[in-house]
Amino acid sequence: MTIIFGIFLLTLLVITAVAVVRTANLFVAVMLLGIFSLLIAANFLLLDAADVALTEAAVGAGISTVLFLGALALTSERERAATPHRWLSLIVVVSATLVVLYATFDKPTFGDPEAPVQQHVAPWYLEKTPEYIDVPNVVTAVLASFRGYDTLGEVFVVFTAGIGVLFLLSAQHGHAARRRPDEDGSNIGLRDDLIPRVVGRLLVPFILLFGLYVQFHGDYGPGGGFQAGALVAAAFILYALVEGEDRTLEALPFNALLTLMVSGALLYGLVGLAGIVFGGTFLDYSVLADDPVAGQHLGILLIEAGVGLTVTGVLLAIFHAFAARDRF
Amino acid sequence: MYYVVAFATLVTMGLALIRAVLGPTVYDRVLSVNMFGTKTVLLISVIAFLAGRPDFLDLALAYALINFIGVLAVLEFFKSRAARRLQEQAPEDAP
Amino acid sequence: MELLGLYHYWVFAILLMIGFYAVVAKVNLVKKLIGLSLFQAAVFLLYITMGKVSGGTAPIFQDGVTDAVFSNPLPQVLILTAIVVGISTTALGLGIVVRIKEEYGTIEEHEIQEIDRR
Amino acid sequence: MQTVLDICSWILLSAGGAFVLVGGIGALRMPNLYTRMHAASVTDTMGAVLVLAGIMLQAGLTLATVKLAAILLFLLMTSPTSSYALANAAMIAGIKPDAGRAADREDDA
Repeated sequence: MTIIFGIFLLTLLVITAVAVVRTANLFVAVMLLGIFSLLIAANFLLLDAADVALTEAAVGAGISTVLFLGALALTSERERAATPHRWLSLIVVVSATLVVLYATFDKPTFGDPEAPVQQHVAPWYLEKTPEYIDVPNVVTAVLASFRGYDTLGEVFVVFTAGIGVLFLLSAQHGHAARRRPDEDGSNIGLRDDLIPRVVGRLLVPFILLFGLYVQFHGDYGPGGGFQAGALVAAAFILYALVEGEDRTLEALPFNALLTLMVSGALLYGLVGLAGIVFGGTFLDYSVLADDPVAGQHLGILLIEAGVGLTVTGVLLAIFHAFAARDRF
Repeated sequence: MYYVVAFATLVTMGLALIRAVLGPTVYDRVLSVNMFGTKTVLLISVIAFLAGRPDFLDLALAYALINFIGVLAVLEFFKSRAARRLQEQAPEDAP
Repeated sequence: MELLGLYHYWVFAILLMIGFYAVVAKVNLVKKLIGLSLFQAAVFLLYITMGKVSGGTAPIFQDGVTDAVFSNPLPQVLILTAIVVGISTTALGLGIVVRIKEEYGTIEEHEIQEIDRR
Repeated sequence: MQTVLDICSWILLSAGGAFVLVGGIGALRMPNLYTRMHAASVTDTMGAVLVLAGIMLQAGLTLATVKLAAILLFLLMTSPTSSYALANAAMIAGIKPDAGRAADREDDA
């Protein structure tokens, strides 16, 4: 029965994607992208990927809409030109689609337990996690411990992307690009709207609390540093929307965000080096405590904290960089 | 019995999507995004119990908490745009 | 049901190519980035679909349940990190677009090329 | 006892499903933006309350019920707020709450 739900949701997904590409109004495209994100999160949940669905929820529900709207406010809301060479592109794309569709016929049937992808390392992870790491959430175990190198790389990619955005958007930082709060009244957020302001302020502590829960409950249920970082960033973005940029920057100054970004990535790297110092290999947490399993727990806790700090710092720094830009 | 609700929610999601694609105003689309959000919360809660995994409710909780950031961002977007347009007109109006 | 066994992969292929179309055919740079995120989402869907096992459940051990079949955790790990990386790189792209708008006054590709030619 | 609970859940869930469906049809068929918002909010309040209450009865006194209650509380706080925000944004853009289709305009607000 759930497979029928999945098929229905996937069909809606295709309709949404077509509508996103067809509309010439970029604002509408961003709204439809929000629906796309909700649909794909529901699909992930149906495909047993609760952690991935939570990540998509944390990122897609608030942050990506806010970022795209911020970029639209700085550029333009409409596609002005009609698509040139439309038929040529369509022919190319349709023929490529046929090739990819032809390739899918070599795929194993949906949900086949004998498929090659299920035979490789995955059974080993599922079997050995209770013994080596002893956390119920295998996704967290693989993310933080078995594939710690991979996650280290991803954290540095996020970090680098954050630095890149800051380089691009703080070119005239300080005077020309930064608007003063009372100049045009456009960055006080929704401070004059009583109802959103009251409800928003009420929700911020709950989102922060939920973020912490997701961060530290990630070993036992869906969650972890990536989701928690996005949720905490969403809480501060909500605060910025209802109270204005300047007050958010008073609560969490820009330099503090830079410190968060750097310290998270650094913490991850240092935990890896601590493995070497204590006589193991890079990112081997077993040597961090007397008992290897306790060492793994400590290592996972620390690096998840590092991931959470970096993701929060980067997402908020990106948000402020867009919001502080002079608008046309 | 969960199937009844899941079915109703899915059909409503489809209807909301039709409204989002048809428009006609941008606000209709925002409305359907908003509606889609609550429907997703309900659907996830139902699926969590269908699958017998109540820990999936964390996901519904996340959506219930942060779904309306998007709508507030839309309101802020329109307000600041209206303010900017007023400012652009102001110099022309001045004598 | 046999017939629909590949439906998820077909949806992947179609979504991928919808995103591809937006990237190659549209001239608006923000629209290209939106297309890129559709493309990305299609790849996410492919990975997660491959990890699904029929009758399986999310790879989180539950107390008192010993005979559960679990879906593959590995694609989930890869995609989980990729989503956050995806939003950061999209933000980087949007940052470049904003700078282009400030320098060139437009975000339509052909107009930018025309200005460059002068 | 279990039968009584099951029957109560059935009633709540079916009624919730019916409200959700009616709200969805209303959001599609109503003539202009403000009436559509009115229909959509039925699903956010009545529909959500009934469905979540029905699930809560099945969950019993567990952590899941607490989470469901939290979800319900936050939904009841956020969805009227987002309706307000949306109506406010539409008013700023100059869409008048007239009856009939007169208020409909294509996207260019």
